Amino acid sequence: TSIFERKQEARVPFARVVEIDDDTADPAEWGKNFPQHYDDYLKTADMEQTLYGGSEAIPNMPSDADPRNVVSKSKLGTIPQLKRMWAGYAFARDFREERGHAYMLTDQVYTERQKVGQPGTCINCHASTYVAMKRLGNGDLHAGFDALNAMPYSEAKTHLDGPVGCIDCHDAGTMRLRVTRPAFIDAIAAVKKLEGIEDYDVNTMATRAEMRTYVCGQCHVEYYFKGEKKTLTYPWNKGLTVDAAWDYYEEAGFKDWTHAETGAPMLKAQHPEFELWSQGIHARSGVTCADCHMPYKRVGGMKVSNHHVRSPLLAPNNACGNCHKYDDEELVARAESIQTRHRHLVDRALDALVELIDDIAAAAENGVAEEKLVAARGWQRRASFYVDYVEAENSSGFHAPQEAARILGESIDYSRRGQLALR
Amino acid sequence: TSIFERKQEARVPFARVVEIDDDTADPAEWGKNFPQHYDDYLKTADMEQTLYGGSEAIPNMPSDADPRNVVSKSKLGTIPQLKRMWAGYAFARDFREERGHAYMLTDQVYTERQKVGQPGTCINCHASTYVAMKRLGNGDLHAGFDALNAMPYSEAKTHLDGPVGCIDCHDAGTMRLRVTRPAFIDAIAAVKKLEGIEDYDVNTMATRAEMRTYVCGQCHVEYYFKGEKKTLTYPWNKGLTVDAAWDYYEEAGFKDWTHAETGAPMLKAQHPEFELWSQGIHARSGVTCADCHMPYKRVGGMKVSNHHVRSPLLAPNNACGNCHKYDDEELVARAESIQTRHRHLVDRALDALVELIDDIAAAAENGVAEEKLVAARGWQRRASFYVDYVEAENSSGFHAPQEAARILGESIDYSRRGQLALR
Amino acid sequence: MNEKTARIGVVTLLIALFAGAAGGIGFFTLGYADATAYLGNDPAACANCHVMQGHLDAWVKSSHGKVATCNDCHAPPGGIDKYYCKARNGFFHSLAFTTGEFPDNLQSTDYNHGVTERACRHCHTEVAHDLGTPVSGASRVEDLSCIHCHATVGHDR
Ligand code: HEC
Ligand code: HEC
Ligand code: HEC
Ligand code: HEC
Ligand code: HEC
Ligand code: HEC
Ligand code: HEC
Ligand code: HEC
Ligand code: HEC
Ligand code: HEC
Ligand code: HEC
Ligand code: HEC
Ligand code: HEC
Ligand code: HEC
Ligand SMILES: [Ca+2]
Ligand SMILES: [Ca+2]
Repeated sequence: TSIFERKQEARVPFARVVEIDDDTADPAEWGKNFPQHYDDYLKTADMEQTLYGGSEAIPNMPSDADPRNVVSKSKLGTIPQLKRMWAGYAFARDFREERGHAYMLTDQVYTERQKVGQPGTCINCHASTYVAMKRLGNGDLHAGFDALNAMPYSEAKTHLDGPVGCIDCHDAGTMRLRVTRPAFIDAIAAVKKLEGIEDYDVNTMATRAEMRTYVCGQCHVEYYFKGEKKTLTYPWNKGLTVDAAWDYYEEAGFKDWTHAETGAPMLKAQHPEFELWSQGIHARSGVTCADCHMPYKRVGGMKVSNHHVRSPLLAPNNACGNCHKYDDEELVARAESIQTRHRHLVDRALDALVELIDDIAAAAENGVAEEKLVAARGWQRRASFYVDYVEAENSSGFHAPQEAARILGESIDYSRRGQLALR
Repeated sequence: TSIFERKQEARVPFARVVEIDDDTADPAEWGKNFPQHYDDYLKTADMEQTLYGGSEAIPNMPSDADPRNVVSKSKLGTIPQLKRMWAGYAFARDFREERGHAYMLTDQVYTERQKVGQPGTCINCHASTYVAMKRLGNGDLHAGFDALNAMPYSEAKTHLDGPVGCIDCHDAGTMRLRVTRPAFIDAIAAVKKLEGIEDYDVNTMATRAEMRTYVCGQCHVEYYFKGEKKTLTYPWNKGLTVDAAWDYYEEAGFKDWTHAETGAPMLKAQHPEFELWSQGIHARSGVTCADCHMPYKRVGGMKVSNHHVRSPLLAPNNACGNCHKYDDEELVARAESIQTRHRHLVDRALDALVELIDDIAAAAENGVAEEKLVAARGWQRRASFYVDYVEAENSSGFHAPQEAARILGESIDYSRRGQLALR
Repeated sequence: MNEKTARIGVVTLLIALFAGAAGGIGFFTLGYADATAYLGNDPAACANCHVMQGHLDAWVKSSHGKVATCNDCHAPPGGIDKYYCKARNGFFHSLAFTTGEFPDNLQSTDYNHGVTERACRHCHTEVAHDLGTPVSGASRVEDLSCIHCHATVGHDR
């Protein structure tokens, strides 16, 4: 194709055929202006697995309770220790490999975990909530956020109708990236405060490069529901490390549930991709989520950010190739060698945790002194949070290999010391 | 120097002023042909420390027993757990931070560890042994090697008079790199065999790039003295990982000493720089020891490999700057952040090991059943070998951060399980 | 330290030199160091300074070896900017070369980083246009660094 043609193509995608504004939630509308991006965005419904990631399509017999005909593999089956780790918590009922954005709302609606009656807070990261929050808050985003959190999930979902959409990451007028999640806006300000930056407003003060990570950090983070109002909160005011999160929860005296076998006051960790990434060499080198998960791809003479958000190992050349001049096979092999070493250590940490659980249960049976049991439960709470933190993190250690291994080493130590506390 | 001169230098690399051949051991002779390289080589006598490496000059009152007026810092003081880990072994008497090549022979001669009466084998890696071995073997290197190993150290040292010299790494005729250590020649062949390469002869089959690592691998490796003939041997015939070394020693039923406090049959690990490096991303990327420890430097118009072998963090721009375009401060910070995370985990592993030692000693006192003691000692042997392996490795985890952390995580698990075995 | 401000000073002085005033170290250096090479566009001229040989060798093999010369990426396309840049680099690099005061592994200065970033956009307008998010009356217009992802296009490092 000649340079001339290319220049033509280049201009086409940005021709505005319809007007979109700050209240246009439907991605299909945006898609009329950006057909290429919309097509790729829809592809997040594809299911393709990698050695440790991606997702595998498992047929599901549709029922009234769960009309999905395809789900992803259950991790409770592939990692047996998880049921024991979460005994007494909804996660022990149903926990699956995560899949593309297209499924975020349905997977949340139909997970067995809903049986326990969840708050509206859940939906913050599973739907296109921006316009709905504005409506509920009569124009005030934070007010709408509070309203959504206060509702029961069953009610909240009636206000929403689709997965994360263009408007959740983009400004309709300029197409610039912007953050729309109040929980992130507040939490990142707390982090910047630690760096000495007061009154940080992410949407006006972040660089474009930072935004390429922050839009993802809106959801791919560890979180909890704070207080009566069930406010979605990210435990970052002491920092982004696992230790900072632990200190935060200890200070808050928070617990997610009580362990069914041991009575320990437990914490559940969820997908801290943003936090673990922040501890790695890629973050230090300014490499963003979008660099790897939404790499540019060529469409004729035009370059577009691939909105088929997925595992970079399914397109290593685009995701890694510019910075690392190796062929696909080698790029994937490098990631997998890190992940395989990681998985083995996770397995070791989970085994140690399960042995601690067995010991505490047995000790309670045999009437071991209460203070010993209390001490052991304390170790269980910490060991469990640490191993869960990297197990729930979805890169299998890739985002920060040494840090993830360090966390697992500590988890192993805590589990074993719990067992020793019962002597 | 004016630019005119510089342009000249560029064209005059080296002029042979004296003839050197395969029997010229004295580096000073070689130095006449390569004054620049010789000058740098002599600089290995300098002592400069980095956050975790390099070496610090400590004044020493010269005595007949030890005439050195400067030594490097004792690690027994800075890492208190070491004395307990090595109880009953010579290392518990004297173990110092290593320093430049210039000191290799004197430091070996005057270490307290000599008090126990060492074999000639020791000297393989602490002197320029090539010509001496040929002489002792009447031209047969392996025969000379056996002869040297069979002597007591006191006798062996009379055959040698200086630290590693040019001839130990270079072919006098071509200046090409070559390996002169029989122990490495045999061991690397065993490694290649695992990769399916039969009868591997390192000096004719290795690439130039590989040689830039192999010349160092002659000495910077884990080793033991095999059988009656005290043959210097590297435990590689199952692979280069810590697990492969462990399996090797288990199969050989080898032990370095019996632990004074617990009676456990122990293994000592020593400087496995080559092995740990082989597990890291730099090795996978073909980055050699010489790239970082002997980086090219500009001398006038000429580029020479800096023979002042030392910590790369003392010359980051030369050592790293060719591949990583950051300023010195950032380069050092990257290495130190890896090392600091590593040191914390080493500390945790050593504490666990010391607690195991305490428990076994106490249990023996209180007449705990023998089979329990045997089991606990088995765990001590393994936990100790694993943590010692990365502690004795001198890059503080840098050569392979994730692998080093993995090894420490396992060591912690073994120590704690040893304690539990005594219940 | 304020090495930068110091440089600005020298640069103005240098412009004067170029403007005609001859003699002194300035002249000597420029003469023997072939800093005048900066005036031409012949890549070999850059490599005239052996410290740059590696870049030349890598450039020949690079995806741009046949489509862009050193100056296409390391000097503005034209006008006074171009001559300011060449004067500036020519002077500092010659000076550094003569005194030997420079790191073995060169690192581009912020100034030259900017020059190169603009060079990419000059030839790849259509791509750059896709990459600059289509802004309409945005308060802050910002571009991504081409070099962040394409550091090796000119010469693998
Ligand atoms: C340097 C490249 C890189 C960067 C930067 C990066 N990731 Fe990843 N990410 C990966 C790789 C590689 C995997 C492993 C994929 C696999 O196992 O198939 C992964 C896995 C994931 C997964 C699980 C994907 C799956 O297929 O199951 C999620 C979710 C994720 N990353 C989110 C993020 C977020 C959010 C950020 C930014 C905070 C981020 N990543 C930054 C490379 C990267
Ligand atoms: C509004 C919340 C939200 C935002 C914003 C978000 N994600 Fe996700 N992401 C999710 C949820 C929820 C899932 C899991 C969906 C499921 O399993 O049904 C997911 C899944 C993923 C996966 C896994 C895909 C797979 O095949 O396993 C990747 C990779 C990922 N996200 C990356 C990103 C990146 C990169 C960004 C930013 C560019 C981002 N996400 C922004 C909520 C979000
Ligand atoms: C802070 C953002 C956030 C909140 C709040 C949140 N999720 Fe998610 N959820 C995610 C992300 C990101 C993923 C994909 C990564 C993963 O699965 O670990 C995900 C994945 C899932 C999945 C698919 C994988 C699995 O676990 O089976 C389900 C189901 C789910 N969430 C249910 C819920 C429920 C129920 C709640 C409320 C109790 C909730 N989510 C609250 C961000 C969130
Ligand atoms: C989870 C976040 C997310 C969602 C949802 C999202 N985008 Fe994007 N989009 C990005 C990121 C990240 C970039 C890169 C922006 C940058 O580099 O400044 C981007 C860039 C773009 C660009 C600029 C050109 C390019 O390719 O880089 C367009 C146009 C665009 N998106 C359209 C859309 C449309 C249309 C939708 C909905 C169908 C959508 N986006 C949904 C994150 C998202
Ligand atoms: C925009 C640039 C960029 C992208 C994209 C990128 N990397 Fe990197 N990567 C780096 C940098 C910078 C480093 C740090 C070392 C260095 O300076 O080269 C690094 C380090 C690494 C390392 C060694 C560090 C470690 O954690 O062990 C691996 C392995 C790696 N990258 C693999 C990948 C893979 C796989 C992908 C794609 C999924 C990827 N990278 C994408 C720039 C990038
Ligand atoms: C990618 C660069 C790199 C490579 C390749 C490398 N090293 Fe290192 N090495 C380092 C760094 C950085 C340190 C830490 C130095 C410090 O702490 O001051 C180090 C430390 C050491 C030390 C301790 C130095 C001291 O100052 O105490 C030794 C010995 C060593 N390396 C030997 C080797 C050997 C042998 C090889 C090859 C098998 C090798 N290194 C490969 C970077 C490297
Ligand atoms: C003949 C054996 C031998 C060979 C070959 C050898 N070394 Fe060493 N190296 C030693 C010994 C012994 C010491 C410790 C000397 C002392 O502490 O007195 C040492 C010390 C070092 C140190 C530590 C310096 C410091 O300041 O702490 C570095 C770095 C090092 N060697 C790197 C290398 C590299 C790189 C190579 C290959 C180019 C190499 N060595 C080849 C035996 C050897
Ligand atoms: C396979 C090669 C090899 C053999 C055999 C060897 N060394 Fe070393 N030695 C080294 C290297 C490499 C270093 C530097 C790295 C370090 O100190 O960990 C070193 C360092 C030392 C040091 C200085 C640091 C310290 O430990 O205080 C002493 C003393 C020493 N060796 C004594 C001995 C003695 C005694 C023997 C025999 C029992 C011996 N060496 C056998 C390779 C060897
Ligand atoms: C511990 C190993 C070792 C010792 C001892 C050693 N060299 Fe080298 N030397 C090297 C390595 C590695 C190279 C790089 C060779 C290559 O790249 O092929 C090298 C390269 C050279 C070169 C080639 C030009 C250059 O600078 O790359 C010369 C000349 C040289 N050495 C001279 C000497 C002299 C003279 C001595 C003794 C004073 C000496 N070497 C001692 C390891 C050593
Ligand atoms: C000859 C090239 C080369 C040299 C010299 C080199 N590196 Fe690297 N480094 C690499 C490559 C290649 C990677 C793997 C990631 C990639 O492909 O960029 C890497 C990865 C890294 C990483 C990330 C991986 C990890 O282990 O966390 C760090 C940090 C790093 N290098 C620091 C250094 C430092 C410090 C030095 C100097 C002491 C150095 N490097 C010398 C090429 C080099
Ligand atoms: C007179 C010898 C000489 C010539 C001719 C020369 N350079 Fe350089 N160049 C140097 C020196 C010396 C440095 C290091 C300067 C420093 O680091 O302070 C350098 C540094 C650079 C840098 C990085 C430092 C910076 O200022 O950003 C770039 C880019 C560069 N040169 C490009 C070129 C190009 C393009 C040409 C040809 C048009 C060229 N050079 C011709 C000697 C020269
Ligand atoms: C003098 C004009 C010119 C300059 C300056 C220039 N390029 Fe190019 N570039 C080209 C041409 C012509 C091609 C050939 C590809 C085509 O368009 O058909 C090309 C190809 C490329 C390619 C595709 C081939 C590859 O290497 O992957 C990339 C990427 C690229 N350029 C990036 C850059 C970047 C980044 C810069 C600035 C650092 C830059 N270019 C500066 C003219 C230029
Ligand atoms: C976040 C990473 C990233 C940044 C920033 C980036 N690129 Fe690229 N670029 C890519 C990737 C990935 C490709 C490969 C796309 C493909 O081959 O499908 C690419 C391809 C290209 C191509 C070849 C396209 C073609 O049609 O052949 C050119 C030219 C190019 N980039 C120029 C630039 C310029 C100029 C800039 C700065 C304005 C830039 N890039 C910024 C990642 C990036
Ligand atoms: C297609 C674009 C392109 C061409 C052509 C090109 N360079 Fe570069 N050059 C770059 C980029 C990009 C950098 C990195 C700049 C930065 O990091 O700010 C660079 C950096 C440099 C540097 C600084 C040191 C370094 O390696 O980062 C020198 C010196 C240099 N170039 C010299 C040359 C010479 C000499 C030529 C011609 C033989 C040349 N360049 C041709 C794009 C180019
Ligand atoms: Ca997945
Ligand atoms: Ca040292």
